[in-house]
Amino acid sequence: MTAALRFDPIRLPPECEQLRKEVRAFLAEEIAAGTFDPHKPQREDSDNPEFSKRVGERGWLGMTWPKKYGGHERSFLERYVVTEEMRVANAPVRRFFVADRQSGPVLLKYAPEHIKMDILPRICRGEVCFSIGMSEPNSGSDLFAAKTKATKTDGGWLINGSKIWTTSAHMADYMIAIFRTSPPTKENRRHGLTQFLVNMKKPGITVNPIAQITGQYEFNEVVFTDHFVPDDHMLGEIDSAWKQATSELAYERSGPERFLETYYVLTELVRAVGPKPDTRSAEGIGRLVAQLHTMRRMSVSVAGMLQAGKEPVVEASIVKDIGTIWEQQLPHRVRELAAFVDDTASNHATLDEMLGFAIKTAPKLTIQGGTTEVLRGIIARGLGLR
Amino acid sequence: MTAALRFDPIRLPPECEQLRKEVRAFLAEEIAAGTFDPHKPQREDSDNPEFSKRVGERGWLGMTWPKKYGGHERSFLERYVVTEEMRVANAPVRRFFVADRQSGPVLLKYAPEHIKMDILPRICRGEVCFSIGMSEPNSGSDLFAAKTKATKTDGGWLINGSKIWTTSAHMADYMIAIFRTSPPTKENRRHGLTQFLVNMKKPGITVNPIAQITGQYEFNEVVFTDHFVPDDHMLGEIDSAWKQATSELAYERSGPERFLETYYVLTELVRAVGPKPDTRSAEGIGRLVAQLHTMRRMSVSVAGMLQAGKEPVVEASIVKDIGTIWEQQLPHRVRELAAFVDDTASNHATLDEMLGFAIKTAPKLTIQGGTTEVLRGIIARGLGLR
Amino acid sequence: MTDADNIVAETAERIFADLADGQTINHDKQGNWKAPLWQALTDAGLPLSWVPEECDGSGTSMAEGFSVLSVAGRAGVAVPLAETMLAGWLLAQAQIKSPEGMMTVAPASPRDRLTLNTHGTISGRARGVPFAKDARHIAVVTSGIGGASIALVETSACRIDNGLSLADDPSDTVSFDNVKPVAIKSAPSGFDQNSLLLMGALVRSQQIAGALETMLGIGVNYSGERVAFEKKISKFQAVQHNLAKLAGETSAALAAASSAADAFSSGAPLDDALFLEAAAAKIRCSEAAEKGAAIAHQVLGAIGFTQEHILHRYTLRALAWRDDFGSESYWAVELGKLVAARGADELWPLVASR
Amino acid sequence: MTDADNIVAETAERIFADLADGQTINHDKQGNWKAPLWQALTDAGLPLSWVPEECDGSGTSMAEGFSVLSVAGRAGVAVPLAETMLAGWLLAQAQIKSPEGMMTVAPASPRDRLTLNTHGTISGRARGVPFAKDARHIAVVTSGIGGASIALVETSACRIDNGLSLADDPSDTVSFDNVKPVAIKSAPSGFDQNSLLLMGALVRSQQIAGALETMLGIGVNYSGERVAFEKKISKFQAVQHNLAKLAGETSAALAAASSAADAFSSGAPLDDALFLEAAAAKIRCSEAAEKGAAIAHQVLGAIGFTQEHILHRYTLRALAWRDDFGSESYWAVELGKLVAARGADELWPLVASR
Repeated sequence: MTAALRFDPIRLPPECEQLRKEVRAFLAEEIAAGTFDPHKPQREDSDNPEFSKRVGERGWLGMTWPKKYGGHERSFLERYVVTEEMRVANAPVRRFFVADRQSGPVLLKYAPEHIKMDILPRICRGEVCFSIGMSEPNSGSDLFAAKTKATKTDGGWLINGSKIWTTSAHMADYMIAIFRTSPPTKENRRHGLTQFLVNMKKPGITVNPIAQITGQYEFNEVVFTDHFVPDDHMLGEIDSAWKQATSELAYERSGPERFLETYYVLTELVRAVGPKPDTRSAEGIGRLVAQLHTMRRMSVSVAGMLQAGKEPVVEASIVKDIGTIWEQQLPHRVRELAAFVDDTASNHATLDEMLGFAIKTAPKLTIQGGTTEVLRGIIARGLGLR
Repeated sequence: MTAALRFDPIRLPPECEQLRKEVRAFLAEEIAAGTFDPHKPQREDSDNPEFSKRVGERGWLGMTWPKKYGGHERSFLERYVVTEEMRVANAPVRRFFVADRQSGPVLLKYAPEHIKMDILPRICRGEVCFSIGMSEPNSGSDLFAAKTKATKTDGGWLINGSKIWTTSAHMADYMIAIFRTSPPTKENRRHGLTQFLVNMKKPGITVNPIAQITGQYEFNEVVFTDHFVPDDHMLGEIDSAWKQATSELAYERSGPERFLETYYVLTELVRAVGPKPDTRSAEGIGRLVAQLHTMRRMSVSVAGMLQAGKEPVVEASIVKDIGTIWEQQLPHRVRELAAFVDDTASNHATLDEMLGFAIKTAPKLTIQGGTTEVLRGIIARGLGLR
Repeated sequence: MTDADNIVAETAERIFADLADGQTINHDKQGNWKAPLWQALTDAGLPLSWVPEECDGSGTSMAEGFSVLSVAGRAGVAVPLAETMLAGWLLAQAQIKSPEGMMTVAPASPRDRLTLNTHGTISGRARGVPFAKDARHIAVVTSGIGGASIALVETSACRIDNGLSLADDPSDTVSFDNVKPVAIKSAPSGFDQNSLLLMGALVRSQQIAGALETMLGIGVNYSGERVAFEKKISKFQAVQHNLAKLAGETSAALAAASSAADAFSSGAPLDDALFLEAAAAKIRCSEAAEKGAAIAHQVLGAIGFTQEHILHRYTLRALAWRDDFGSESYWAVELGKLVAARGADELWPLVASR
Repeated sequence: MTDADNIVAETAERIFADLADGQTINHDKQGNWKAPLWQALTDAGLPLSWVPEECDGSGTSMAEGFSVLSVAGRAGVAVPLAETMLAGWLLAQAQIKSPEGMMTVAPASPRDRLTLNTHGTISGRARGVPFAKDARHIAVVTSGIGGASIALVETSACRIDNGLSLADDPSDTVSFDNVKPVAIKSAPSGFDQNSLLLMGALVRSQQIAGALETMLGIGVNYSGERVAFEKKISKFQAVQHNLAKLAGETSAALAAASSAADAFSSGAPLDDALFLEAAAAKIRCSEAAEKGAAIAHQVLGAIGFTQEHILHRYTLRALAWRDDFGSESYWAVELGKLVAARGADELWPLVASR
């Protein structure tokens, strides 16, 4: 009768606590040195190559990867701790985050050995920035409608077309993208797309930044004009990108970044209400903290199951669905709870500024990396409904 | 660019205020006489034939109908006032409500003159109770899947099959029902159903009450076995029940009963928190009252537009969609707001009891008379999406 | 009064269509569209809609003025039309003549209070004053021992600390340090800062409802053009339900705002029932703004998150307007207190009073 | 610890499947199923799971006990298994032996308090005590000048005013008027009424999560069978989204409840982090109960609103359980106060402490 959803009560092992202390100490030093301001989440998109290298030096990039590629063979749960501490501190992770979370694992799985030996150690040293080329002007949620073409040529492929909404493309060294190598077939509309590694520094690529309503420039349009990709940069099987949606996706969906994006407003709310809140504020904060705690338990649970070799695809999608909706509504809930905050509260201006930014950020949270609609479709499929 | 939604700011005309006073005085007398207890909404389903007749005597049934049928040729807005005052007082309207709201108007439009002359005046006198036979065990939201058959016979039709969820069938004198007279066609799956007037006191009908989770018995299964319906009891055109969805439906969807079903818990909450509520209770009550006021303005607006001869079908569906979701959530919001109510509040026990009943009632509110899903489909069609 | 019967609203609509087309002004980063638009609005007498002719205004009816605001909300433009109208209305309460040019009002928040000093100057601080930076004059309500006064002040006499609303419109802190007003009169009996806030709340409700109408239009149009998974996204039930909910929020905002505007236009006294109308409008329109903007962005996806697309002109303004002249939380507490003080058995009579 | 590894949970599951099948007991209006079920549960030692062998119990681990509660929640049956387990656990805190038969605990609400009188009797009133009517004994925590005590009381020594929960389960007011306990001991240091409430909250969280699992199962199955508009309703995107949301709420409840149960089972001291686990579980599970029950009913439509269908056995119980041992509002206020008192910069360390 019951559907089989599992959220094992995973605890972070003791080694994580030592690591957490180290990360906190490191971030405190960086803040003290002026590398970034934890109270300015709006600057989180700024590029910071030196910070990136220092994170690499600490051994906090490619943490779970084999040592031969520069990795550290540590657990997913240890990586989890680093990710959440960076996120909560509003550290400038933009430069290395995608490479560490998504691109590296894809290369590990599909790239030829010499490319792995070349690029992975550089990711681990925090030297390279990746972007992901999925959406196109006429294919957003529906990735398999992509039209940007890879045409076979001598020793490689010529790319023509454009990608859009590619985060960090303006500062990226590489992109992992899907391009059309064959038309879809009648039986399988997802057929015909192939995954490639693109060197963004080679000719034939124009990056046009797109301004967001937050005033930031995270997104880009990337136009390819006869851009050449060598044969050995094809990742995985030809025409079969659709098969390569793997359990990494589960990890990508359920990380702490899926519910902590606007967390900073909650901290500031607690500061603003002070040590003796009225019933209204106390209840509001209590509920938000209970919801946050629950999501973190869900997210840690998925990380632990992944570490144990399971593939909690539905559970991961649920974490993202609930988490992104929560972080999207959080600024509005905090705005309400702060409505009667004494304006002599020391952080009043900070809270106002943060709220403004968080409210503007909110709409994208349930769109990026798979919309609510797509996630619910995946969950429904997992429940056996479709 | 903008979709054309209209909610004209209709005001109730002065004659309504006099009427309202009369209705309130009448209800106060009935309460004083012990006819019903306004604090016992759970008894609202009890049958009360004498009350029904007294309402008829006052001229508050068939208010908008022609005088020749016993009606009073008053406005929709006057009827609105009577309906809302009865609802708010938790008066036992069950016996006459369906006849007055839905069945009478259908008869007015489709019944032959001699039937109108026979039945309508009796509705106006509060003497007859109607039920509506739409849903069947395998057709709920999808009315046009109905299978209960009307087979032509000498001078009339023989009915075989069953209807379900028919409110008040156990006490009804008549039912207006749709039966299958022809199979659906390929072009039009809604074809083949015909509307009939059924005399519930004639042979061939078994009514089986269905217990609800509230402990009440509003619903029934009605089984027809060779039940005979005379030819002149056919309402409207044969096979064309689907065309007969008219603007009455708009009125049915947007009345005050679509958001006031659980209103009593709000009144008791206000009583329980007393004259000097804390910020939490004040904000909660203020929002709920603002939402209630807004829905009433929407609902009055639709009634006024109907009175003016317009057909605000989408607007009416919106009132029901928003209204039923609101009245469904209201008991839960009130339960929260009452969480810290001083248990010496005089009405503590009453509030608790009412909340229990309202919470149990809540699930049906977005199901009966067209589910949320059906309503949103209608709204989407009105927006041009389908 | 509906827009169709209303020649003033039609005029406004034509001016906005001609001079403030959403696409055009969204691309004009210099704001070159603002001056011609303001000139045309002024030529049509719209900024002083609510100023009687004897106070040098257009003497338009309250109702017509509200429908201009609804049009302005639909257009989502960054000029202080609503603020100047409100200022003119405020000055007219004390028969003070309105000057030419852009105006705004203060205080704009229930947290602030301006004081009339014994020697006739004004002191205090008003935060979140919309368009103070652009206004030549500020119409203010002061509190003092002798009751409330209404005054006209030159912006240049005040200190302005520039701020920005969520929609990047000016939302400034105005400091009054013994400022000598251009004109000052006692407010009429019963009129005080709260009266201004209530009227401001109502003005913002109209604008929010208008912005929601545009969001709905944008959402519906987009869903009929955008294709995903080989069909128009308007054919997905999830999108249909989202837009139906947006239509519901838009309807609630429209009904609440137009009912309150109608009640205020009727000249009824400011009793509990009229307070309910205005407070409920601000509360419900603000709630609709939050839900509606979220849905509109969800339907449009990434494109709606860009500066390039016009959607943000309406969503961010609707969200920003929630904060002006008392947030929905503020008015909800006030309304809740009023309801509680009247008592349980007086709630229904209040709701059913119209 | 997961159910699959857990022989105790398996035993419970088998007993419920054999003797408390939802359909069967839903049709048995006399409640004839209750006695055999209770006998079987007792024979398997489940009601005294949390009582060590030296106190005449089964000496099952905390973790196994929690998984029995999860199974009981999934079965949604009206026998005081959870209450007897909780009573046994409470008595064991003071090394009081558990008697045979059904038990319950008091107080069950943070509003009530029982006092230990100087001459060793107990006075006070406890409302909403689950199954008091059916219990032979009540395990109580008293407050007094000398600190908290734990006592065993015969139900017959108290006045019981019968009440019913939302699910029509007994929820009684128990009045203690100088009641002489069967046994009484001082509570261990640091243990008081709040400790009982917190454990009670955790027990209810487990049951709610279990009930949600069953609701989800019922909803998924029904949607795969019911046809409307010529297709299974599971093929409608609106139904899919509703069930996906129900799966989300179920997951949140499961994760919160099992995390808290695990934390309590580890024998960690009752510090802020453990308080967070239990309070968050009750808060989040109660929120999930409200949202989840509403969705399950929406998916099932009219049939789910009948006594005939089993759905209400799970939805109404999950909703009723919100009220026991402190509502979600109560725990939210307590948690909010704790978080505020620790201060903003101590929030993240609290959340990230495990």
